[in-house]
Order: sequence, then C-alpha cells, then structure tokens
Amino acid sequence: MVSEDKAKLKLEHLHLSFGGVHALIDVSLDVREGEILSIIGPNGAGKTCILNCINGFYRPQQGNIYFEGRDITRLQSHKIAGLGIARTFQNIELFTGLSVQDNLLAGRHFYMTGGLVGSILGGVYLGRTHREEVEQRRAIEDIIDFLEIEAIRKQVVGTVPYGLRKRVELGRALALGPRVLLMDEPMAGMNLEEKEDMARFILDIYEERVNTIVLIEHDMGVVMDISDRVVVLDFGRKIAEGKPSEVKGNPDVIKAYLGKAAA
Amino acid sequence: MSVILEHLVIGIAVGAVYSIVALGFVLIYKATGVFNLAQGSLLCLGAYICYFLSITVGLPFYVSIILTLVVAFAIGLLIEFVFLRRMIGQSHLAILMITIGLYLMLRGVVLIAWGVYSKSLPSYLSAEPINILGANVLPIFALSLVAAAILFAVFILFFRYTSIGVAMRATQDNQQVAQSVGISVKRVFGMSWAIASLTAAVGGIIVGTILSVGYSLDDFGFKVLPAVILGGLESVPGALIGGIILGVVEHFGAAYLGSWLIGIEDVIPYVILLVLLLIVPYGIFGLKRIERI
Amino acid sequence: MLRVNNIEVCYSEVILVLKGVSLDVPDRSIVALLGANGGGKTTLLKAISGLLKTEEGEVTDGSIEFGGKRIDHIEPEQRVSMGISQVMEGRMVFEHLTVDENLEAGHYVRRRESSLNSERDMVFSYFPRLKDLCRQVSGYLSGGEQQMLVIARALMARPKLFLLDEPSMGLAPIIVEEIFDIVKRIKEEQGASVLLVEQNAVAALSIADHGYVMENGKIVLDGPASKLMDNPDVKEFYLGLSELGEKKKYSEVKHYKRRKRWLV
Amino acid sequence: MHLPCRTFNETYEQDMAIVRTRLQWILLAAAIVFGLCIPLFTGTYMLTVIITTMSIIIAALGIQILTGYCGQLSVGHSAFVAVGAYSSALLVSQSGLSFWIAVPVAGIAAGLVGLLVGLTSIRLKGFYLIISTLAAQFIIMYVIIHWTSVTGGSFGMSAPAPKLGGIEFATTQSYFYIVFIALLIATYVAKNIVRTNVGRAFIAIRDNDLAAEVMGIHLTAYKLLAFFIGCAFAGIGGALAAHARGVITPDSYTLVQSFWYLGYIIIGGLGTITGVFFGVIFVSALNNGLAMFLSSLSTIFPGAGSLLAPLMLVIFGLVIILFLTFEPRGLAHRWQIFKAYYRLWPFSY
Repeated sequence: MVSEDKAKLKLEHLHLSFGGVHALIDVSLDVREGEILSIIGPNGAGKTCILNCINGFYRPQQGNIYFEGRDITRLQSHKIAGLGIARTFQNIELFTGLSVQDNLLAGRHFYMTGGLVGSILGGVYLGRTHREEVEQRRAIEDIIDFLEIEAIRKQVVGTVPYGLRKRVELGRALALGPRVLLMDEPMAGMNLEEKEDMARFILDIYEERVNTIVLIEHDMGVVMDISDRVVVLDFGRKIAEGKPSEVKGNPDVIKAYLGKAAA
Repeated sequence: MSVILEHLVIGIAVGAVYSIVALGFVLIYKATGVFNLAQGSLLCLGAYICYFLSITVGLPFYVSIILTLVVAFAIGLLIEFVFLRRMIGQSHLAILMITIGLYLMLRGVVLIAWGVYSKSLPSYLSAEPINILGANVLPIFALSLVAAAILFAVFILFFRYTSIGVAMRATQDNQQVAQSVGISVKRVFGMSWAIASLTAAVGGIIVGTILSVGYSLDDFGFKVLPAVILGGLESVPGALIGGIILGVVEHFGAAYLGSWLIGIEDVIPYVILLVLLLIVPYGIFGLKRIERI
Repeated sequence: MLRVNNIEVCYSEVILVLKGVSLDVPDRSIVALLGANGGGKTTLLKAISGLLKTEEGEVTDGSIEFGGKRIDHIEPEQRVSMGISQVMEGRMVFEHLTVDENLEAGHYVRRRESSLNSERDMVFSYFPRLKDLCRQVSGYLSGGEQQMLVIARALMARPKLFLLDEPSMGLAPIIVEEIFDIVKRIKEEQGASVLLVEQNAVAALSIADHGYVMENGKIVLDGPASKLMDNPDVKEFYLGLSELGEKKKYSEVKHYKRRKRWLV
Repeated sequence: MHLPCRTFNETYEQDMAIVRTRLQWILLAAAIVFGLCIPLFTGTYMLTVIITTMSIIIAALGIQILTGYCGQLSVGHSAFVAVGAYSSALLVSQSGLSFWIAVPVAGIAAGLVGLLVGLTSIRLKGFYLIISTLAAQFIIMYVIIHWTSVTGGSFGMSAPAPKLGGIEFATTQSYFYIVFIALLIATYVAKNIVRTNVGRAFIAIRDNDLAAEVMGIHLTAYKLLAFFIGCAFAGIGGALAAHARGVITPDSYTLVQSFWYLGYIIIGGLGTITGVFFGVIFVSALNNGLAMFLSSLSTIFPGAGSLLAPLMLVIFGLVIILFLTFEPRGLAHRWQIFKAYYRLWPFSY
C-alpha cells in the first residue's frame, strides 16, 4: 500500500521560533501517500507545532511545506483546509453551541457554495441552497453512521461526554472529505476500552476514507501497533525516523523518550 | 517652544487624573478578570458622596474626604458581594454585561438621588496657578500628580512583593486553581472591588473639583478606556503611562485642532487608540495570551 | 485519614454523577482510583477538595471525613489549610506567573506559619530542575516541567493528603516514570497520603498500596493493588492483557468485545 | 427539538423545515392576521409604541446576529442605528429620494460603516474588540453632533413620511403596515441566515475560531459579513423608526441606548431569533407600564413623571443583572420549556 516515493505532504527544513525559543529546528519529513505516520517525542518537542505549521496557524521562519507538490507554506488556514487537510486537536476544539449534526455540517462548509444571497432567499424551501443543505445532510449522515453517533445527532455538543466528543471531532474532520488527516493525541485521557474503539475507527478510516494519516500520540502501544512509520522529535529536532520496530530499538530514542522500561 | 512645554506639563497633569481612574480599572481586571464598565459610575458615586458629606451634611472637607474613602471601600465590598459573587466562574462576557447593568443602575440611582443639575465641591485649594517647569498649573493638577505617584508606587510594590498581591495575580490566571491552592477567591474579589472603588473615589474627588459633580461623570469610565487599553489591561505601570499619554494627546488635540473641530479632544484618543491597536493588539504592556494549541 | 461515606453528587441540581460512593485513604498510603472517562473520578476528587461548588456541583448525600472531622460543608481554602491539596488535571500552572511566584501562591495558606524560603528549598529537593527555572514564566515551560511545578506548588502547603488527577496525561513515558518516582518519595519522606486518579493503570497500580475501580459513578471493585492486578477484568480492561496474559495488539482490535462482568 | 406527538421526520427536507406541522402553519397564519388587524382596535398612541417596538426588534435582530450568533460583542449598536436613521432622513429630505429606496440604501450605508468598524475585528478579540465598537459609538456620534450643516447638530433634523405614487403614508395606521411587513421580511431573512451555512459559520466562529478556520471557514470574510449584516439591520430599523417619528435628534442614539440593545438580547436569550422578540417586547412593556403607573401617580405626587427615565434605568439594569444571574439563557429558554411541557397537549403525559 505504501508507495515509497510518492510524498503526499513534504516538509523541508522547517525552522520555527517564538521570541528566542526554538520550537522547530531544521525539521524535514515526508508523509507518503497511503501510510499512517506517527510523530512521537517528549512534551514540548514540537510535535503539535508541526501540525500547526501544516495547517497554517504558525508561519515557519524558514523552510517550505508542500502538499501534493504545491507550496502551502504561506497559505491561510482556511485555504489549506479547502485543499483537503483536516485535523483534530489535543484538547477537543468543537463548536459547543451547535448540535453534533451541525458541527459536522460546519465541516461541510466548503461544499456549500450558495453563499449569503442563497441562504437569505432560498434557505427554507426553495432553490439551490436548499438542495445543497439536503445533499450535505445526506453526506454527514454517512459519517454519523460510520462513527456510531446516531443517538446524539441532535444533542448540543456541550452536553456530550468526553469520549464521544472526541468522536464528534473526528467526524467533523472527516466531513471535510480530507485527503490527509492530522490527529493530535486522539487517545489522550482515554481508558483502554475507549482507546481500542478509537484505534478501530482510525484503522477503518484508513481503509475506507482517508489513506494518509498523521498521528501524534503518547501511547506507545497504539503507536507501535498501528503506524507504518514513526518520526521521533526531541527539542525541536528530528532524532529518528523509521519503522516502529527500528525506532523502538534506537538508543537515542530510548535515551530521550522511551526510558528504560521500554528497552 | 515654551508654549509646547506648557501644554506638555498640563497634559501630563491631566493625564495623572486619567491614570488614577485607569488604575481602578486595572486593579479589578488584574485580580478578578472583570472588565468593569461601571468604573466610571464608582467615580461618579464617590464624587457625590464627597459632595453629600461636605456640603449637605456640612462636615469639614478633609474629614469628608476620609469618610468618602471609607464609604467607597464599603460600597466596593457591597457591590461585589451582592452582584458579582454569584457570578464567580461564569463567562467573562456575562460578567461584563453585569457591569453594564451596574452602570445603568448606578446612573439611575444617582439621578434619582441628586437630579440632573451639577453640584460643586467646596474650593479647598487656591485658584492661584503654581509654576512647574515654567508652566502655570492649577494646584489641583499638582495634587493629582502627587496622588497618582503615591497610588502607583503602592500598587506596583503590592503586586510584586506581597503574598496577597501574588495571590491576586494567581486568581486572575485561573480562579479554580487558585482555590485549589487555598486562596480564598471570594476574599480576593471583595478586596479588589473595595480597593478599586476607593481609587475611583480618589479620582472622583479630583475630577469633581476640576469640573463639577454631575451625573455624567460616569462617562469618565469610558473616557479612560483608551488609556487602559493602551497601557495593557493588566499592567499597573501601563495604566500610569497610558493615562499620561491620553492626557497629553487630548490636551494637544484641544490646543491645536480644537478651534476648527469643537470637542475633537473627546474622540482623538479613540481614533489614535484604534490605529495603535491594529499595530499592537495587546496594548503596550499587555500580557500576550500564551497560546498552546 | 480520609473517609468518604456513601456520597452522592449532583450537578446543576439534576445530573447525578456519583451514586453512593465510599472510599478510604489510610495514613501514609497511595490509593489508586481507576475507571473510565466520565465515570466520576474527577468529580470525586473535587468533592473532597471542595472545588465542586464553582461548577454548580453539590454533595447531596453522605459525608466526607478528614482526620475524624466532617469537611463536606466547609470552604475549599479551609480544606487546603487542613491539609488537603488537589493537583488538578491538565497541568494548571498560573501561566503568567513565574515558577517562583507559582510556588509563592502555593505557600499562601501557610504564609503565617513558615518561611517561604525554607519551604521552597524543601520542594527543590524533590524537583531540582525547577530551581534552575525559577525566574521563568511558567506558561512557557514544557509539559513535564509544568506537571512538576503543579505538584511542587501543592507540596508548598505541606498537605497530609494529595489528590492527584491524571498526572501522566499527555506526558512522555520517561517523564511519567520520573514523576511517579517522586510521588512515591513524597509519600515516604513527607508521610503524606496520595489519592491518585490515573488512566495509566499499570503505572498507577505499580506504586499504589490499594486500588478502587469506579464506573458510572459507582465503585465496582476494590482491593490491594497486587490483588487487583491479578483480577481478570482489570487485566483485560485496564492493563491491556488478554486472558492468556499476553499484551493485546491495537492493530487487531475486534469489533466484538467481551462484556465486563461487574456491569451486568 | 422535540416534535409534537405523532409527527415524524421522514425526509431531510422535513427535518429542516422551520414551520413543520399543520398546527404551526395555522398558528403562524393566525399571528399574521392578528398583526394585520392591530390598527383596527388600537389608538394612535398605542400604535406608535408598537411601531417603535417593531423597528427596535428589526435593529435588535442585527445585534443578535452580530453578537449573539457571531460572538462579536458590539457596544456601539445605537450608533449604527443612527447612521441608518440619518442617511434615510437625508436622502429623503435633501436629495428628494423616494422613501422606498432610501430605507434600503440607509441599511446598506449602515452596513458599510459597520464593515469599516469590523475591519478592526480581524486583529482584535474579546475585550479589545469592545473598544473598537465603543470608539465607533463615540466617533459616529461626534460626527453627527458636530456636522451641524448637514445633520442639524443637537437640534436634529426632520424625516418626512413616505409617499407611494402620490399617496402619503402619513397616518400612523398606514405606516404600521409598512413596518409590520418589514418586520416579517427581516425575521424571515434573519432566521434563514442563521440556520443555513452562513449562520453555522457565524456560530463556529463564536464558539471556536481556531477550529472554524481549520474547517475551511474564512474568518475575516465571515466576521466582516456579520458586521455588515448586523449593522444593516440596525440601519433599516433606525430608518423606519426615524420616519415614524418624523424628527430625529442625536440623544436617541447614546451609549446607554447601545447598552439597551445588548440588554434586549440578554433578556431574550443570546443566540435565538425568538429571543429578540421576547426581549424587546418585555422591555417595551415594562417601560410603558412604568410610564403609565408614574403618570397616574403624578396626580397624587406631582413630578413623579420625571422619575421615569432614571427609574427605568435602575429597573432595566437590575433586570439585566437578574437575568444574567438566574436565567442566563433568557426568556427564549423559558419559552422552550413551556413548549416542551405542552408538547403532548391535550394529554400532557
């Protein structure tokens, strides 16, 4: 499945610093079409910074990011989303005032072209905007079904429990119809059972919906079991890269991150 | 040249008054995270209380000043206890709206109690201008400079070096966590409103002497907002510098543009503020929000 | 030392989160509290520390005793001065304050009893790394350093009982190891008790003396830590071992799941 | 949320409809017919009050969209109302433009001014944004008060009644119908905006602007759009009120007035269209009730009438505080509970 040379997402020599603190130092990495790539490393190593650079929250001082061959380094976030890069957040960033269904519909924002005039005139019973709404409802129902969140479809997100919220957030990212999915600690704060569910969803998504996934995760069990390749960061530098088994045995990684227990 | 210097000195002196009012604002924001739009109302109330004690009751002026400060302190405590205590932990926006409600209420109360006509405080200072750096300044402005200097020195030291000061800053950062380390959030809130109300009363007495005591003094709260924002919402030294910049800008505006555009000094600070904010979105001394996404 | 008797907790006067929970934390011991998310573990900690009130939560039944005295109706700050310190989940440092000022805020309840400097030196003996960082603004520390700071800050109040909420969440394995070692040392050297809420069941049970499993607002299982580790359900659902004692693989997650016996 | 008994959604179209059941259609029709009949049985004074209330609702719909939905707090709403009022009055009385063109143009003018203020929202958030709307309030009113040659300064100017093909809508009755229809259209438009894609984008920005961006929502564009729409509603409401009164003065557009607009949506409930109606009608009823009470009182205590304005400030401020403290979701939430209770009527459980 993994094609060696086809880089879906290519990061070249990224440098990022905030007022003297170097968050990323000369980080280059490829995300290949059809793989699950995990990024691991101690806290503050710059993992989330990489995701923030990819989707345009941060502008790296040096270096470039290419998506399917196109330079996206200086694009605005919403444009990058439009190209097909979706993400989830470490601390669940949902639209708490909207229902689950509307959160997912917000993810379909890009597919709705009716605009203001359409929504004023045709929002209810007539016109293209209305047809569009119906169409998108169909599309998100598919995702709702896929993630098994039918029961909370109309609940306001603020009242949904934590584990399910993570799932809703994933659903919203999927609603974008992405070609690359970036996930920031999808398993954080979950118990084993919930982690298993999440792992199952990730694998299903990988098989059926998005064939390129970038994962940041601390649970080494999950990382080693489901990823095709692993990248290790420490103090903003990439210190290792390779198959899970290779990374696991790398002495630098053990010293900086895994500790004695894993050896 | 000397004309410019004179404008500058007067501007700074007026600015000192603004900084005192701005200080009350910053104190509440710093400790409780509340953006208090009723700060001007506290000022107005302070001025009226001083008027009531000195003219209506007929107490000696210096006694009534001290009594005013005591009453203002108590009013601050009371307002916090009655209106804001229940809101601990609620969204900042909701609390902001509470202060809007307070503003409307206090204006109503003042109008009912003292009517629409302005009153004047007794003239406790001579009207003879005194000479500072070659500029002729009314004694009241000199007094406000001194008052500002004392208040600011006290508060800067207070926040940096006392445990209670640190506790207040901790509370602003995160109320629940502050509670978890044993800081009584209620006491911190009560204290900061009381101190801010007291500061506002000092401002009220000074402003009431310069202008006169009227219900629209509460607009002073909005007038100093540019100073507060310019200095950064949570910075005590920022309030001082912001206030002085505001005073100077306003004074020069009035002196050089006022003849063509009457009253332009009231909006100049806002125009400058808007332009500045677009360049420095957190003010000059404001804390940058630490964002870890 | 701490005794929780059959408490019920309601949020906003409607949502019942804890349904008759009892739990004991003896002197000088580490008690681990395991359980699924939304099961009420954090709520229990907040009920003990008194932080529930700021979230419209309330203990509606039962009692909480600390050192023989009922504490369920007193203010949180009084409970801190009695010796209960909660370290909330999510590394809640006062992010605009420096490390030193964070510690000073932690010392607030004891400001009249002991000198700030001696307490700070005691804390630095556990967290030497913080000493080098003491002038830094804590918001810019790394996650591991922040976690150490919040534990250190709680230690400044010299608590008799630590309530630790998910200290390992989102941290590198190597740091988790370090932090758990320190917690164990604190228990031994300070003579304090620890009530530890943790997702990382392996790590938690390895340092704990006793364990409780909580699901849907009820305690479903409890026992000495060593015994819990042998329980087949705990093994499968919390330690990630199959019935044969092998580690399960995430890449082979089944769509069918064995049902937990205690929920039937 | 809850459907009446024996009603099920079988298609997405049904699920999305605002007016869902036959009973709801009948009620809506009845409400409109009732509205149209109001001039037949109310006096001119009462009708003026109703017209004012309706135009305030139109303007308040604007601040609801801007603040309640998009989360961009505005404390300068009455200044935008003023822009609408003065533009329309100027266009009709100075340029001789027809009322029917002047009102929409006034809406657009207010919207454009709002857009200009909204530009600051690109960089400013939260408390700092308050300052830019506050600045708008002061600067706009400064211009209106001091540009005496055009606006008449603090003495104000006249806003002539509309004409249509020679017929003058000078009577209160005929003007009522204009405002009533405008209100219907405004409500329909507002409801549609907030429940479709645009509205979802607004709420997304309000709840979590970072996530909104990641979902492909153009923050700047939508914030500006919210400012434009919100202020355009303000402008149209202002223009309609101006022509109803015939004379406009700057003192109807003070900062305190802007606070009142915020109060309406707090009392009604932030983020609901129905809430706007509840909020404005509640306050208007309170105000007029108090006025009547005081004027009847002034036969016993002369001068009680002059207490109206300050007393209303105290009461209004107190009501805002009480709502925020005890019913932060506003009257609309009470209404939801009430509806849920009668959902199975006549067999309530």
